[in-house]
Amino acid sequence: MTKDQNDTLFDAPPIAEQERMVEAILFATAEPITKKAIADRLPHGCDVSEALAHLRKRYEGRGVKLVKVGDGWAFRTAPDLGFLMQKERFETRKLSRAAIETLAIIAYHQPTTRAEIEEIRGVSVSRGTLDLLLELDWIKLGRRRMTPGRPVTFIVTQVFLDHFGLESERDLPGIKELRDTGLLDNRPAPGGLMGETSQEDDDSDLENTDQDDMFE
Amino acid sequence: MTKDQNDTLFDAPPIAEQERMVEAILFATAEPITKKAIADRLPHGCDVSEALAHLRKRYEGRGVKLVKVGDGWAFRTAPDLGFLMQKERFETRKLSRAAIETLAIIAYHQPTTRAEIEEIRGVSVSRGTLDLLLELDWIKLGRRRMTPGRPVTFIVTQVFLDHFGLESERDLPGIKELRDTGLLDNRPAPGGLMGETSQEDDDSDLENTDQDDMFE
Amino acid sequence: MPSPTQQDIEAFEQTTQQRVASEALLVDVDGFEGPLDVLLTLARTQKVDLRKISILELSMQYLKFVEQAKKLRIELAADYLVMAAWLAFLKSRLLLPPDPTDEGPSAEELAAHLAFQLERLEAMRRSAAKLMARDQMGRDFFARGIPEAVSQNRKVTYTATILDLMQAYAYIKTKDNFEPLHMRERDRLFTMEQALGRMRTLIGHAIEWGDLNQFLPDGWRDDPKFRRSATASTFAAALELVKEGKLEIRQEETFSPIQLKTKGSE
Repeated sequence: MTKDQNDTLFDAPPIAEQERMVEAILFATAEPITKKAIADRLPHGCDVSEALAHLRKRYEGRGVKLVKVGDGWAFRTAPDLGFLMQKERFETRKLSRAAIETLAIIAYHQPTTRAEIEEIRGVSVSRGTLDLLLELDWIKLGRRRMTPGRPVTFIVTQVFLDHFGLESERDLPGIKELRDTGLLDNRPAPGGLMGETSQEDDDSDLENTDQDDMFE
Repeated sequence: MTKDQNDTLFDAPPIAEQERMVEAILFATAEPITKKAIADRLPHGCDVSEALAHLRKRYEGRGVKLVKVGDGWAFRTAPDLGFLMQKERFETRKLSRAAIETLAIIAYHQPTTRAEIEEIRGVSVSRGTLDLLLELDWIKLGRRRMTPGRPVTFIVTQVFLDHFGLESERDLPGIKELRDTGLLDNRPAPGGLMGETSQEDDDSDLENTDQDDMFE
Repeated sequence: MPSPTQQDIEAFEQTTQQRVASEALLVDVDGFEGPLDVLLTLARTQKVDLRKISILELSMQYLKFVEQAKKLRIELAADYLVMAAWLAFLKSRLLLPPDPTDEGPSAEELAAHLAFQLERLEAMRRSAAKLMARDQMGRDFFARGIPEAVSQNRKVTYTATILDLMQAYAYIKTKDNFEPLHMRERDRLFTMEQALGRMRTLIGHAIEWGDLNQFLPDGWRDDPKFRRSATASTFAAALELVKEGKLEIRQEETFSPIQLKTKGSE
C-alpha cells in the first residue's frame, strides 16, 4: 500500500499526535523549517499551524523555546539560559609587579596621583596597570587634587579591603612593622618579588631597551 | 568578589529551574552528555539526577524522549516517528555478514580478542572488518588480555549504544538468556585439537585483506 | 516385494532433502563463511535441536560434502579440508570402542565441544539479527539537528596576597638602599667618577669641536660592552661639565655624532 493511498484512506491523526510529529521534526531538522515543509512531511490533512501553536504553548517557560526564524520554525535555547552555552575557563594569574607596586603605593599613600606614584616607583605607570586595578575594583578615583592641573587621585576600595582581609586602610602594617617582620631586609627575598628583574610594561622600560641597543 | 564566594552565598536554583537548565543543555547537543558534564555547567548545588528524572517523565510519550546512553544522557526523537525523517536519514553502508557477526560477538562477549572472535566464527577475521567497525566508532580497543602475548581486546563504544538505542551492554537483546545457557562462556576446545581456528597471525591477514567480504 | 512403509518414505524424503541441500551447498560454497558455517547449515537439515544433534551423522554429511566437491572438481579452501580431516578422525573415534590407553579428551568430549561451537555460532547469528532489527539512530530515531556550540570564555582572576602587597611596598621604600643587582654583576664598567676625572684633565686641550668617542679612554673603544659603558659615563661627565660651564656640547641631528669643545675657546 503506498503512502498516498494511506493519506486518502485514513483521517489525519489527532492533534496531540500531530503535535508530537511536529516536535520530532523540529528537533531533528538541521535548520529552521517552514510550515509548508513540515506539512509536506506530515500525513495528509494535518493542521501545522495549530500543532505549532500547541507546541509553542507547551514550551512556554521551558529551557528551550519554539521560535520563528525568518519564515521557518526552530527550537532555541531560552534566552535567559544563554549563559549555559558558554563554558568558562577560569584562570588565576598573579598580579604583575608593576600592578602590585602601584597598588601598594595607592594603599599606603592614598589619595595619591599618578605623578606621585611615578615619582615613588621611579618609572612611569602604564595606563594598562591602572585600568586593571580599576577593573578589579581594587582602586577607584578619589577627589581631584586642588593643585595646578587638578589631577585625579586614586584610593583603594572596600573590595580591596575585603580581598586582603583588612578592616580599614589603617590596618596596613607600617614601615616599622615591615622592618620588624624582616620584610624590609636589604637582601632580596629568594625567588620573591625583589629578586625579579622588572618586567613591567611601562614606557620608560621600553625606552631603556632602545637605548641599550643604540650603544651596541 | 570571586565566583566561589558567590556559590556558597546563594542556594541552588529551584528544581523546576534546574530542570529547565538541564533541558536547555541537552537540547543543545547531539552527543550524549554525562551527569558530571551537566553538573559542571550548572550553578553550584544542583541535583542533576533529580532534574533528569523530572525531565524524563515530562517527555514521556512526546515526540522526543530523554534516553540514557552508557553514562550519558541525550534527547532523541521517538522511534515510532522515524518515518517523518526521510530527509535526515543517512544511508549507512550495508554491513556484510562478517561485519555484523563480528560486531555482535564483540558486543556480547566483550572484552574479546580477535582469536576468540575467530574461534566463535570458525573463520579468520579480516583486518578490513575490524577497521570498518573501528572507523564507525562502534568498537574500540579495550585492555590487553593478561595472557601470553598480551593480545588486545575489543569492546563496544557509547556511539554503538547510542546507535542501537541501548542504555548499556546489559540491555543487549537476549544477553541474559545467553549467559544463563552458558553460550557466552569462554570454553576452550578440549585438548586444543580444533585446527580450523588457528589462523591468528596478523601478518597473513594483512596481506589478504580482502575488503570484498565486508559488503554484500 | 513389500511396499515401502511410511518410515521408509520419510527416510527417503529426508535423504533426498539432504542430497538436494548438500548440492545446494556445493553450488553455494563461495557464500559460506568457513567450515563451521557449512556444518551449521548441514546441522539444520537434521531438523533437531542443536543440543540433540548427531555429531556422527553431521561428520558423515560434511565428509560427503567434501567428497562431492572433489568429484565436481570444486576447489575447497584449506580450512574446509582441515575440518574434513578432523571430522574423519572424530568419526572413527566415535565408531570405535574407546582405547583405554588413549590420553587426552574422549571422542564424546570432542563431539560435545563441536556441538557447543555450532550452538554458540547460531546464537551469535540470532543475536546479530536481533541487534540489527533494533531501532537505529539515523534510521528510526534522530539526534538534535541544530546543536548549539558551547562557546569558550576565558576568565582571568588576578590574585595577590597581603604579603605580596607588603613586600612590594617594602621593596619600593628600600629600593634606594639597594645597589642594583645588575650593576654588581658588571665588571667592565667605566664609572661616572672615572669619566669625570679623565674629562677634567682633557678639556683643556679640546679647543676645537671634537666627537665624543675621541674622549673615550684607550682600550675602551673596541669591545662594544666596554665602549657602551665608557660612552655613557663620558657623556654623563660631559653633561656635568656643561652644567659647570666648562664645556659646550652639540649634536647636529638625532643620531649624529655628539661633539664637545671647551667653553669659551673659539
